[in-house]
Amino acid sequence: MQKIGVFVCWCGSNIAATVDVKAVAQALKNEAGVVFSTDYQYMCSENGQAMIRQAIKEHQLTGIVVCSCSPRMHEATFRKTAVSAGLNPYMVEIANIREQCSWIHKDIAEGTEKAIVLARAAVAKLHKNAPLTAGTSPVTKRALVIGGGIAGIQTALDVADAGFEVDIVEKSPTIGGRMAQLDKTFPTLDCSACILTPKMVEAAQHEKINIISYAELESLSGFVGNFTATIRKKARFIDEDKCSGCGVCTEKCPSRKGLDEFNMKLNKRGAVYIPFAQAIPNVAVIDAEQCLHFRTGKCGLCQKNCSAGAIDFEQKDQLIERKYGAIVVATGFKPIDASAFNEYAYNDSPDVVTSLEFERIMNAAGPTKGQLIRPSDLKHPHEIVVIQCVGSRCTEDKEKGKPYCSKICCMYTAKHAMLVREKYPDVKVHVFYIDARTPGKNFDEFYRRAVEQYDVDYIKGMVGKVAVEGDKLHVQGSDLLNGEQVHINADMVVLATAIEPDPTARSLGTMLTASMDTNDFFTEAHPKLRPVESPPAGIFLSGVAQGPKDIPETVAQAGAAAAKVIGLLCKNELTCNACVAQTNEAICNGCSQCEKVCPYGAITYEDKEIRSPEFRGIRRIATVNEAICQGCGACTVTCPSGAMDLKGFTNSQIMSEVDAICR
Amino acid sequence: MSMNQEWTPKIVAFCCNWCSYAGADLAGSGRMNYPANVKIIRIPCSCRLNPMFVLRAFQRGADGVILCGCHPGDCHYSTGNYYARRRMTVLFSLLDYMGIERGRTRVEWVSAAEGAKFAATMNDFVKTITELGENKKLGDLRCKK
Amino acid sequence: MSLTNKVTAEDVLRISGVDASRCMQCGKCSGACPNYDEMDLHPHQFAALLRKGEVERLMESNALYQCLSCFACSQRCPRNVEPAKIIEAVRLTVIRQKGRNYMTADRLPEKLDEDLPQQALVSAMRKYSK
Amino acid sequence: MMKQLPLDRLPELFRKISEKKTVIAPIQSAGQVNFGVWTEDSILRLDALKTVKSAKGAFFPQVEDIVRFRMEGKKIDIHPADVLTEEFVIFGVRGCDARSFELLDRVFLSDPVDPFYAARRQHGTVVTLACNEPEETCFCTNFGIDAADPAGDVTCWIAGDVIYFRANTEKGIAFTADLESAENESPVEELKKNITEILKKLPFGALNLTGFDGDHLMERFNDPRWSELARGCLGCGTCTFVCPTCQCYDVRDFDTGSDIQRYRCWDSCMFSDFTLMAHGTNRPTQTERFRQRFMHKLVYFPSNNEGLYSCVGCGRCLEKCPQSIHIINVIKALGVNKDA
Amino acid sequence: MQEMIINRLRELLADGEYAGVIGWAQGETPFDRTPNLFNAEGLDQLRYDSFCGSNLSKYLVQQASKTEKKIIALLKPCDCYSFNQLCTEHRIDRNKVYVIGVGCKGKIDVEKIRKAGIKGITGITEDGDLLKIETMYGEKEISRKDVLLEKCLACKGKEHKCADEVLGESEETCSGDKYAAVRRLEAMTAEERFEFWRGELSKCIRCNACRNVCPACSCIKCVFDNPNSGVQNKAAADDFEESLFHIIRAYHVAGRCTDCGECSRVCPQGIPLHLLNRRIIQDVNELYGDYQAGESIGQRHPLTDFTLEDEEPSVIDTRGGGK
Repeated sequence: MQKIGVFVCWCGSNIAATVDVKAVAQALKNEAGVVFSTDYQYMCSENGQAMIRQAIKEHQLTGIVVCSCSPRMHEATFRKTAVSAGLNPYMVEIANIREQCSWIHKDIAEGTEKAIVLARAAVAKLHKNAPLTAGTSPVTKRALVIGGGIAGIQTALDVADAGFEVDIVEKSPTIGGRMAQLDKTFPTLDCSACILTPKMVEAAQHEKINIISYAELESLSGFVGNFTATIRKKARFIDEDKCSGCGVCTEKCPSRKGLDEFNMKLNKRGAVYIPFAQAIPNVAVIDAEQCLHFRTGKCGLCQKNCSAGAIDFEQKDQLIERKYGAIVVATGFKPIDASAFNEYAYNDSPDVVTSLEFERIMNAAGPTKGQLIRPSDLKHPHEIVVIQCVGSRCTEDKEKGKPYCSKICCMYTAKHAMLVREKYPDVKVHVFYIDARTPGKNFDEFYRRAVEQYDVDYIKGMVGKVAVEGDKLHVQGSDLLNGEQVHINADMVVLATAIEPDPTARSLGTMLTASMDTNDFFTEAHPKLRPVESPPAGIFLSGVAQGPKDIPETVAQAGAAAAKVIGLLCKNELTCNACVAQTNEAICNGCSQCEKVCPYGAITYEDKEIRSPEFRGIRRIATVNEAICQGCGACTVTCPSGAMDLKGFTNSQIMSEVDAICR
Repeated sequence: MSMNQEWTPKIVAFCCNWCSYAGADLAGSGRMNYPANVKIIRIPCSCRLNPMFVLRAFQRGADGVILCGCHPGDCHYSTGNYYARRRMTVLFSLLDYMGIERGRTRVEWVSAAEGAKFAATMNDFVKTITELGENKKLGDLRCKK
Repeated sequence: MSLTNKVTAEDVLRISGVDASRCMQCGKCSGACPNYDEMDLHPHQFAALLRKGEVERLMESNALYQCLSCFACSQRCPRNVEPAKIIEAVRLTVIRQKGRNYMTADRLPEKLDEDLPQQALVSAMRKYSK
Repeated sequence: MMKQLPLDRLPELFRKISEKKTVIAPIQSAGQVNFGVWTEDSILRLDALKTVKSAKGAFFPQVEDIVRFRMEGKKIDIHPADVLTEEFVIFGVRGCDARSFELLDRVFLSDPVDPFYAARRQHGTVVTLACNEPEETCFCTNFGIDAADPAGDVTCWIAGDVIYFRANTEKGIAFTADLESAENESPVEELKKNITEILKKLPFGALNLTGFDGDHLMERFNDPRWSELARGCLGCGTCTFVCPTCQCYDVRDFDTGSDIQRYRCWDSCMFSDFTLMAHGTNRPTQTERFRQRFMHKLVYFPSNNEGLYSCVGCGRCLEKCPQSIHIINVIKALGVNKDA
Repeated sequence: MQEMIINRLRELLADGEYAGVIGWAQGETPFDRTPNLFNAEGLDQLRYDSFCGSNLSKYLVQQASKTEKKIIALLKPCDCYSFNQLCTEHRIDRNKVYVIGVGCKGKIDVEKIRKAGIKGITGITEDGDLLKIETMYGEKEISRKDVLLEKCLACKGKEHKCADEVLGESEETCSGDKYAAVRRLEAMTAEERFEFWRGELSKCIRCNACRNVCPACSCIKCVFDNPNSGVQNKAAADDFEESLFHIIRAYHVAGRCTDCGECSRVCPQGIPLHLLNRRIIQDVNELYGDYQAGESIGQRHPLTDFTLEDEEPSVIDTRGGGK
């Protein structure tokens, strides 16, 4: 039996004006278990708290009910008070007689009666309370960043600079990501490589950063502070420690059939290759599908020519298991497959290219060495049409498109138009657009510059059809402002294709139990207030994996994610939520229903020995990981036997409240 | 309560801690009136509402039970209210099938910013229940003495 | 719908089964239209005017009879608005009104042409009259 | 000296009795026939041989309030529940159920007397009805019950369109006082003879109960076949709740919010929480619970009650057991052959 | 058929690989069929005929966990759903059971024969669709299809969804719309529905047969037996408790109930309990897409799932049916 003290706060006149606080205190004296009941002007004041502390000691109270403002306001305060008087903080219940009583009712009799009922409900609940202790779990002071693009690099650098170890897992042979493929960046037109490569080098040289390239996350277990990741480092058939990146092998390789991924497959590369000059790690990789050694068992030219002896045809995939405290998802994006848009003749003509392909064509390090020439006949084009919103802003039932705005296309299109006009004033550039969306610092100015200074022909409307006519591309579109259909015989057509999350995102999301939206972007824990966190604790989001964004936004978010990671890793241990789910092992059926509704993957099953009147023997039992459980209670309702209960909000506590209220 | 007093409905409102309980607080801060016979029980999430609690309330003499939670998509625990939505739909439908008046149970999504909606919802719910009259079908006679 | 009542946008939406509110006026339909120059109103305008409720203007449009029903506009529409269906629905509402047959039998002789398959005239009669 | 009444005037009789007393009779509701309070709207089903629940509920209801505790401030007031004071008639009881009252009397009326049961017995008049068409599940004949001439305060026979009454006790005489005398008792004699003939044909009418007695208690108890017999048992309470002689009950408290109501309700030895104690249960498996039920009916009860079995052969368990496991299985499996 | 099954079982049991067979034993009356575990010697007591209506899947929860060896189970097509559902819930280890799907052409409900006014039944023989019934009062006849179990009228088809082997032919015995009764109730006014269910549920004697036979009610300890649950009870002391038991029971099996119909079959008071479960099944199918519990092992049932576009609970206010 509890010995309960009731403390009724006046809150000045906030409560006392519409609730007869003395009557409430008096009425509660008659409740079973209540051994002390009083009222005071400001319970939250130092004096009020002292009164509570004294009563706890004097009457040896086992729990207290404070009738005051909302628990959202002062529950923490009164819990601290209770702790300082030797009580467990969870032996405190608040009856909200201000926000949910005195402030909304005018009649004193009515307010008083309701306050008494609310206080009784709190007493009834308190009778069923039990002292709770929040568990703790240690924190592994290392972060895992998945994805080595600008988002991943930036997060890694920020975390590493704070003194924590970071592993970057990058699925391709080099870090750098999409930004490495870009020529210039809007709206400043500074060279992408010039600003990215120093960061790549910094990451590579940072003593706290370990880059695991050509690797993917294989599996993940554990929870915040205590993740165990298994990383599959794919065989690159090159000993990374020995390879000096001299490139001799790439020159000697007789195979020339591989498509150069870095150049958007616009040109061919050898079976052994280094993706690009500034690749990090600057180590070659062998494409086993193309390699003659693997295909025929012969060749081996690279091996013969490698002075470092780095070629290792016997290399196998390697599984690395490491522990991490935090995980950052920075898996980025890819442009959507434009081949679905045959009305734009993407499949029919090599001169219809996507913007990222165009980016490589314009890039000095690209397949054309920066020469603007048509892929089909290598001739200089004179008229270029850019089509915006290809695959963006489509209805969701359109298989080929995405319902969202890809956000970056308006700006990179303006950039492309401007770069072309700057370098080749003879080339006419038409841009078909639906809306020019340029909300960003110096963005609209940039776009206007393209129109005003560079005389880019912006046509409000969309292209309905591109037809190959001889060596020309006949572009038919609408000009909505002039109310006419326009026909342009272009030399090249550039499709500003939508971007989508990297295809690996979905399986990764499943592995991390991180929620995703229907477009496979990772969902943030709260869209406004926790934009760089995923709902499961310890998983953070960086870059386009969370939603379309440009480079400065990506870097900003990467930094924010890093700040959250640092905040986590600088703790030695984590205090868990005390109000967590708990299995009554004697009656758990092990039916697995609770596991299915847990949003955090906090429930697992173990075979345990059970000795209860109903059952003796080994049985499958649900186990809650208190470090992961956030205490939502979804599992408790799914459990038909009531074996799963939620500490602090148990079935019996809530039913006692119901009973008291309905009494 | 004495027997000759005029009947007023008893309403139990289960509110999730993060949105609706805060919404109710906001209604309070904004001094928005709603009847005193609405009593709120704080639960961590709408998905914590066990159908047993709803029935318990009716047994003990409640005339209406309302569940308020975060709007779909805004759940503090990401998915709780989606489960609550299905569970309550099935429960309410079953109660309806058993002949219990449809209006006695309700689910409303009230965000922490929607104090006015909270008050309006409660006013409307009390009105509905008042029109429906006393809960005679699901009560336990032993609790009415 | 009675024969004389004013045709409303709702009627057209109902007949066509199209949700014109989804249209974002990108103009891709009109960009795709092979008979654009012959039409006084263009596919995207059908969606736009319908949203404004200006059905009368659509009903008076000669585009109803210039539309080839090739469905290029519908096929290309990124938002599944299907302008072709709107055009067809407006055409139907016109035909259903008294005396608004676009083609009557007495105009047939002037259309006769050696190169024109008679089948086309029969189809046109079916399509442009009750 | 018999009394008689045309069958179609029975409602009239009931109407008249119910002015002063409650009439309980086999009544059909929602497709099933059970004993219930007769009202003008009731569908009387005297043709139904077996009500689902037995007639014992009239004296030993499934749920019965015993006492109420009320908190006044921090004091407790105790209010024992009232015992029955009104008279009632239970009509249409069959011979088997009528015998069950005698068995229940041995439990509830022996010291300490159960006041609630005693009051009901005191105020209740039992009107029995002969079974014109016994069924294959009946085996009352094994227990010395004559379905053709059942016991009770009054015995009735329905022969053709007439119902005949014979008062057996003071209560019975009072009940039949206002009825007209029977002109001719031969239809009843005819009917009894007829019934007796039918009873001879009962498939389980002549069971061998040798060996079910206190002398063979340990042999019966330790018989290895119990687990085999109980294997299909679901552990539900159907057999116990339809049984006219099962008399176990549990006492429970209900917190109404304003007071505590202590009531008793039927319990079933088939339930896993039957006689559950602080340390757990002494019959952990269904086999033990199953054995308890039949040992009680066929061995413990007769050994304490002059050989009287706690079974009246009504056959309800035969009809209602979801998995067709019943007392006949037990009697045949463990009975005479073992000792023979 | 019975011969064929027994012969096959003799083969299977010969080498001691299996701990035994869960099947139906001959009881005391000609139509009593009691679930039991058989070894090779006991096989002559095994029966498989038109009276084997009971669903044996739940017995496997206990029996299959008792021995190290595999156990053989005889399952009718409808029983397979329950078996799969129990496997999904890890209550049965699929690897420990060898399932013989036994053919089924509908099972007979003796209670229905009695309800048809036939008394003193001492024997039943089948002659095509005709049942010849010997009674203490002479011979009677009744059409077989008129006395099929309620569950057979909602037959889910003749396919065994989990059998390792199948013996014998099956026939689908479904008679039209299985939701017809649910719809009839829906069409009533709320008041009529309330009266209907009060009438039915007031008969409940709380024998727990429905719960104990239910393959979905496989809890180690039911909330209604658990003193800490707040709803423990042994009898309904008030109308409310009668309703509560059945609402909660229906709710607890929601999404998991395979509509096997055992609850109604075993109810001594003939309460159509399947109509509660079937209503939930109908709701779930209409609102969340077609779902059949126990169709396969490992399914995620609709109440442990959701979509972003699910209907609001207020959908029940706006859809059809009597108010």
